[in-house]
Amino acid sequence: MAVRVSTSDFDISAEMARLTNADTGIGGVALFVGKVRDHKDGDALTELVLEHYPGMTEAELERIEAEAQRRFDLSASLVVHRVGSLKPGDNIVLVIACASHRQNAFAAAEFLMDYLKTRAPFWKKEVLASGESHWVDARESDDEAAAAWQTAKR
Amino acid sequence: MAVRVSTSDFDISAEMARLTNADTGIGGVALFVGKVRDHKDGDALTELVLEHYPGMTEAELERIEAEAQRRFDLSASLVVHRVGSLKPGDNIVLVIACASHRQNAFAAAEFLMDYLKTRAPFWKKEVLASGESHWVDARESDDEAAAAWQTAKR
Amino acid sequence: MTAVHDQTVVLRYFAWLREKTGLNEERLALPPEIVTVGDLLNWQPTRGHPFDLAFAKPEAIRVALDHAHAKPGAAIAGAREIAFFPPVTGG
Amino acid sequence: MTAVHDQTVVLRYFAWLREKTGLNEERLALPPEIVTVGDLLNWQPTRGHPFDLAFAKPEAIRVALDHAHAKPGAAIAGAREIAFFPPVTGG
Repeated sequence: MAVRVSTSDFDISAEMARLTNADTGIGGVALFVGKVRDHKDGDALTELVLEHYPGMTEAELERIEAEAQRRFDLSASLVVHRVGSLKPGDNIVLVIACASHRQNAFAAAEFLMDYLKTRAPFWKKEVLASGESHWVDARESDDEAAAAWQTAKR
Repeated sequence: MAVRVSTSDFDISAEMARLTNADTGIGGVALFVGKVRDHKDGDALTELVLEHYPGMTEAELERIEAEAQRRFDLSASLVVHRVGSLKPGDNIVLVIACASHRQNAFAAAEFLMDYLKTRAPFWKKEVLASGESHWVDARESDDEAAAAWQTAKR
Repeated sequence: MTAVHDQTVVLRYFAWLREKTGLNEERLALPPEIVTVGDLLNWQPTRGHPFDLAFAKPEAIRVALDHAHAKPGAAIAGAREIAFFPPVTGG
Repeated sequence: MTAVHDQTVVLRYFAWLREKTGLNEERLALPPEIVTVGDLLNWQPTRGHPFDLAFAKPEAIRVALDHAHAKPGAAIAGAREIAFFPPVTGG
């Protein structure tokens, strides 16, 4: 169980090996990588600036990860989130969930992303090719995805 | 879109980079890695032998991948499945699904795994520490997971 | 379908069917009365040892016609390669 | 709660709240009548420029007490660091 905030990129193979090497009871590993897209609606995006709240970010990610561990009986998990200036194609976030079986691994990775999107204190500012820049609005669909876990069976 | 059957291991970072480098419209990448577990019920497992049906395997994986592409509007995808003699902790299968948004990426990766488990012609033989070996029985829960997609909304 | 045609096919066996039959594959001409996959599954155990044992439970056996899954009702006419195997367990 | 205590806190601002207030953080003693997060959100715009503009829509602003999300009804007593920010957009 680990969380990390970083200005530099992550190596997915190395991160996964670190989580799984010690535990051959792991049968399924679900991973998610969020990436910077090159457009926002019609406009070309040239930069994505990620701000966060040091201290609270780590505390909140640890709470989210502990809840995933409790719900899905994870063998290991990791959340890495980048901050600072990113370009189209750059990685933003990595989530890894390791469990005995694939169903729990998949569910935990989705849960981690849904909660991270609605609770972890990160904010995105988009810089467009036109020179205009703006803070990204929160999406209602993300709130709904996170809320759905509160009524889920487990 | 690609499928591959291989006796050797895969490099997750390299495989993902190959899929995403050319397309900065990709916002979400869901990955799944299936691994050899070190036990079967109470018994220690020492080897897992994977047999397949060359020719049909590739044809079936391509059908499964095309169906995932159709349902989830994927930007790119990959299925790699190992065959031959594997040890506890070894990787068995890698699935990668790339889409604009995370929901489709996650759903496609789960779909690919559920269908692969019930339709792709692979068979596992487990060798236990006791020396006993046996062909693994198909799990009803896997059939049910695959069948659920047939009544799903999309 | 034209009247008479030679149903020469390659039969392939995997996993415990390969082990129980002792065969990876065989080439043979099927009797003309075999029309469906189900007919074929019922015919196999009538071939005697080791097919009687390998095909003792035909409902536990899956069949593919030319690399595609086929149900017991499927017609085998035209198939060149027919495979027999237990339910798959990959992933 | 004992009768009189000094509500000296650090207030922190993020994203467009940081830009609109022109502040990363400030240290100040809150008026004693401020009891809840909601009280605080209603008090901010009364401080005049630039807080009137930054807090013009308090319902669009989220608050954390000592690194934990807090709803408008939550009591602020005892909090040492209070943060204001828009709904989060990471991931």
